[in-house]
Amino acid sequence: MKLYEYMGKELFKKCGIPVPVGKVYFSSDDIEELAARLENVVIKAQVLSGKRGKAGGIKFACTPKEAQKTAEKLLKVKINNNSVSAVLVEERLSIEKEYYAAITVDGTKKCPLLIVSASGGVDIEDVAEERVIKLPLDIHIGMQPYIAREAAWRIGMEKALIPQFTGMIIKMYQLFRNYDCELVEINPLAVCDGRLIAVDAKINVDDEARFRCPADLPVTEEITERERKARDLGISYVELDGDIAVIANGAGITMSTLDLISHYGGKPRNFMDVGGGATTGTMFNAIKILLSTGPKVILANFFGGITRCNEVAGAFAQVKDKIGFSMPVIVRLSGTNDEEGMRILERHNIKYYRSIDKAVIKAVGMAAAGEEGSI
Amino acid sequence: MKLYEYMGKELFKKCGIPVPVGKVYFSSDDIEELAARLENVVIKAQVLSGKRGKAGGIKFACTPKEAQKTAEKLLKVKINNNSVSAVLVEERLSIEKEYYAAITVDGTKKCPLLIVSASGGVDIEDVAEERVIKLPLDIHIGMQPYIAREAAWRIGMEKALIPQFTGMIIKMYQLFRNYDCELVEINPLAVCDGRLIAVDAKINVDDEARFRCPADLPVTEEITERERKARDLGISYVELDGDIAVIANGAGITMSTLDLISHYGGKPRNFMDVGGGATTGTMFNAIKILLSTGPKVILANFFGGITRCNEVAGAFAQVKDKIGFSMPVIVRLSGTNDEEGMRILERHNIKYYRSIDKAVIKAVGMAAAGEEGSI
Amino acid sequence: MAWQLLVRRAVYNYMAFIINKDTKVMVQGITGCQGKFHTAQMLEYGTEVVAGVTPGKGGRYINGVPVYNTVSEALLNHKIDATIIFVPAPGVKDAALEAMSRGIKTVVIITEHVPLHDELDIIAYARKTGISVIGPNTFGVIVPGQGKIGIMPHTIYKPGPVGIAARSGTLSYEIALNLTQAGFGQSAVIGLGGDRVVGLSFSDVLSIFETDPLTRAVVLVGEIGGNAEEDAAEFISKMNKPVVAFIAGKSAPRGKRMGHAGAIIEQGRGSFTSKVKILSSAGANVAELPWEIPNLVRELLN
Amino acid sequence: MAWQLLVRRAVYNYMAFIINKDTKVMVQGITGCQGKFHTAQMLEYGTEVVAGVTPGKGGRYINGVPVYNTVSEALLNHKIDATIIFVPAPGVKDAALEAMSRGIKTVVIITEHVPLHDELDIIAYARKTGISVIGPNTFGVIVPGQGKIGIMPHTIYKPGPVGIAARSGTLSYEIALNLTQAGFGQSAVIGLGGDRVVGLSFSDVLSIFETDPLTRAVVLVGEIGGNAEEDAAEFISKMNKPVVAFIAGKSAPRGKRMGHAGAIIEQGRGSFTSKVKILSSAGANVAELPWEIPNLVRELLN
Repeated sequence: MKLYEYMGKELFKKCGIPVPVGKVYFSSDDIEELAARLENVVIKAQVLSGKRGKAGGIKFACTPKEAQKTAEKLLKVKINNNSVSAVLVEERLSIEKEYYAAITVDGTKKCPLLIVSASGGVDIEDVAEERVIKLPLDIHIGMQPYIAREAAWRIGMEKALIPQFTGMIIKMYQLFRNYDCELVEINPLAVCDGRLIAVDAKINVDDEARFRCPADLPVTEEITERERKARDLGISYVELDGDIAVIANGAGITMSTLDLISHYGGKPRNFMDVGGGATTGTMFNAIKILLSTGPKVILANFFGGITRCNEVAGAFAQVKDKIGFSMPVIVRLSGTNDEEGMRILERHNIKYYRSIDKAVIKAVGMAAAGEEGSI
Repeated sequence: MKLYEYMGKELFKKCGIPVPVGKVYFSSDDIEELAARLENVVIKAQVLSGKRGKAGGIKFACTPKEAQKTAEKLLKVKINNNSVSAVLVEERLSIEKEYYAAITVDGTKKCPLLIVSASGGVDIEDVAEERVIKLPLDIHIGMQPYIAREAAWRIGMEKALIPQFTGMIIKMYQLFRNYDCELVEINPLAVCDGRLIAVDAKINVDDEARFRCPADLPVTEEITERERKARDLGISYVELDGDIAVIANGAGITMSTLDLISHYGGKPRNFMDVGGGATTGTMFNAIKILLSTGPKVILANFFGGITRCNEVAGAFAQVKDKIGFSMPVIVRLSGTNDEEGMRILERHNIKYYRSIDKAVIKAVGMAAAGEEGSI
Repeated sequence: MAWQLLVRRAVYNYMAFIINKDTKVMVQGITGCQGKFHTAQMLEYGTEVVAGVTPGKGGRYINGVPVYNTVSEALLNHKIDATIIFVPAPGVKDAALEAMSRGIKTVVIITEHVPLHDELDIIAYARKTGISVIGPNTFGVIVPGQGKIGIMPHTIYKPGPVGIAARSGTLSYEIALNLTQAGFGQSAVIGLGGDRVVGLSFSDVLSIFETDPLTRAVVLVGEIGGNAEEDAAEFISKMNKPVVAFIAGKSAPRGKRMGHAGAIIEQGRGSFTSKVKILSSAGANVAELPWEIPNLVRELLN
Repeated sequence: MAWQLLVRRAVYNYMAFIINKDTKVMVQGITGCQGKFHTAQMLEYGTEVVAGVTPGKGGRYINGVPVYNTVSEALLNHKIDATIIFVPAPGVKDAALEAMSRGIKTVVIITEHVPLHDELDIIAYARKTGISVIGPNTFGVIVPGQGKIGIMPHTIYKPGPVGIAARSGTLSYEIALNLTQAGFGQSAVIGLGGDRVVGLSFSDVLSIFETDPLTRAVVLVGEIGGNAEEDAAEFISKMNKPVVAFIAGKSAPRGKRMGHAGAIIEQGRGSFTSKVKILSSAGANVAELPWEIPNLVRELLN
């Protein structure tokens, strides 16, 4: 889960990381009041996509009137296809130097990673590798002053700033650990009048740790209503723009099913991975989500391991009995309890295959022809 | 530094460890009010010594009047030679079972140690070893639920209490780490009506971590005015009841000097270890503390390492010049810059020795005779 | 470093490292629905499941396996070489640390949705103590004919010369079945797990297969996201045995997690194209469709 | 366990473990008053002090020794075997972790008043990484004639057959001088440190002396508090070389810290009497007065 800049800055403030004076507004009312106090202001569209500046999401204003008008405009536009529901109005700082600092997870080294650079203010991916310092962290000792200090010396930070920098990096690490973050990024980390200030805040929180997230963690939703429903069922669902609804068990097999559909010229409507050990009840609701997208065909691909094929078949049988299918349904079963599953499908007159290639070719053909399936 | 029970319970409350309902009183006024609300109360003298119960420091009362009178009496007595400046008045619980739980440091294993026992309510030293469970902790993973759970099973705790117990032990560990504790002890940890309650609280905080102690940590003083002055100088000082004042550098040599004085039949007035690298200024003030105890003799024993003998000699010379000694002073110097030190003492007519046995024999003799020394 | 050492050492003791007929297995979370079911499955396959642990449920028997409240208690009564963890995600870190701290040397974590920071904690402790962790979010490990510590439908495997290392479960089942049907059994099938941070890496597993005398070819089942395959490519370029690779997620859009926490193309990294390219240039034979794999294996073994 | 291993291993490489003429030493906190003074002293004794570190003071020279801002920077320019730490107590944990995490294998911590929990952190990390820590609150280590990493007044020592292990500094100087004056030089003198939690233990050091061919007798200088001496007694009972012990604090009252954080008799444990008793029954010769030690050594060596 990504946090909006203003939410990230709220957390920064709580942790003692300095941020510019400012306030978030969900409408352009009252902005004049703050702008009058701050004189020059910057108005930042609150969207979760990157490259917001280039897309026109950051504006400046010198008078309260101008600030109010600019905010009003920003709240109406779309930035990189995202609507702007809030703007952050902040003092406009006179910045002497911009650094980059982030803490993230290194999946290869399997540890947290401190990333710093003297080239702040631009996308870190665009900075030459030799200008980016990466220090792997030992979770057993966490962030110690010497690590931040070493990073500071290596990017040539002015001596007088190092104690501030060290304190800030330690706080970033605490935030990273206490809030189960995937990423805590400050870019730019600006020097203004001898002080280090987090001019932007980018925080991604691990969705899997939602059950223990601190009470003060705000929640953002980047997902559709169907995606939310799927998440509540504990299954993975991503909406796509084709016409063949896909349900399968396991991320790999689901991805592979989509790949096969594309390979044979079809277009998947979605990615739906019910994961390991989904019950008939879960699957029943999952299929209902698929139905709501109005696909031309539903293609199920199950290879039983922790998931049992008889339960998969049972769910399709139940949906057919209780709701009915208005489009062809093609089920492929293999693995744990597959024989029993196929017997159930047989009884309910639902088309099934043992091999996935045949199932996919059939599904793609049916979607193209719009022909009636097993119903 | 030991905390009073009521201070420990304040910290427990902050950390979410349940304690009995109660309040601390520094005079017996207003106690009736609380006692009326609680009906049966227990009144506990707040002293830092152990075995308080046996010494009559814990009383019960059934009426508000009785509570007030009991508290008044307790505030006037001495418990194990400590005066009682406060009483803790608490609800009287009906206790079904008493456990023991503590977290401390194992100096041999060099790690934190969880100690639990089903024999609570008595001094843990008096419990048979096989009834005490000790689990060493790995500081890199800290207190994990499984450790507390294992401890609970091993002392035969009722299943229903284990989740509470686990939560409490984890909080104790957080307190132990966050407040730089030497000891966090709950004895007894009582079961009352299905709830675990910390009926007593014993917390010792590491004095060396005072510089970073959390703002909410209270401060207790078990030390004399002279001991406090010495601590402010950064030196170790313990008052004893003899007549030979001792100043030396290094704990071992100071202890050994006391041992030698005893061996030759003398009685040391104090332990004073100025530590490594004391300057002339520090030593000057340290000698002033010795003077204030009015000893018959002052015996200095310095073996120069990080401490330089010339600075030691300089300090004695300064005290002699500026204040003067009204008792004999015997200085023993050896090690770094000892020659220069002895020249300084020579110039100031202060008696010195190279070997400690002669110095001690001389000091003990002078103290016994009350004769005039080098002055 | 201890970790690297362990894996290196494992090379010389391949069968013991994975699982053999004598491996004594514990099941953590044995009283849950999945724990029960797969205990029965593992027993059926001949795996010696000697003990189970579920706090608060000690004293029972599940499929004849005694249940204990703590790992220490289980160890008082049994020699245990490996544990398989089925406990719900919030309890996985505690269960894994309990097993590792009490001296169990191989830990297979089936549970999915384990928080990222818990995975970091588990793996840091495993490295410190020199313990092998497989997963989280894995189907486990099977050595056909010897035993399994996992949840794979074991009927699809048979002993043979192909080692399989996979990030995803069901897809690897599919591929293993195709291989078996084409006449190629498996020396071992190891699931790394689908999360961003997992214990064993492709390169760890490949190094075992490279040294194992029974393995003649390796199939790597990867997917988009992360750089596990890129990391593997470095090792593949130094291998003597042939490697067939398959990458799932060719049609996946960017910036969306495809089921697995690790399967996401972020900032242009971890894409299908880059993985195929780097694996190919390292000398791996990349299959475009899953059912091409048996043919590629046949060509390479002849 | 890594720690135990290290010490065991050290037995076979005694001189390199402690210090020899080629040991390259770094000084952390070299620009402070004590750091400067003792750098000069160590250089005077012939110790190869190659680098110093004080954050923010890089680029200077102290007694001809270059100063760096970070340990990494020092390591870029020098091979470093050991470090000696003089930084103020609040910074000791950071300095020690910096040295250890960057790969320096021996860490001598002179600073006193280091918080107990910082000592736990330092030693846990040393064990994890297989690094030797001496101290905190130690005078260091000297191998007479070879070199010193410490603050002891080195003129009092000379090479010889007696190994000294001590919890306290000045008292051990006294004893070393008595020995030297009586004609007994020292193979090595090692300060464990006066705190409750320190790196090397008596038993670690005794095991080195037991194996070292140059050491013929060992003097243990202990004190009240803790159970370092009780722990040592267990090892002494298995030793072939004679051990003379002296315990300071016979006249100390209970419940008072006698200077050292570790020197306190708590709940009846760590008393003079119990230590003398256990050491005697383990076969150590306990001296009642410091100057009896040379005579005891003489008797034992004849």
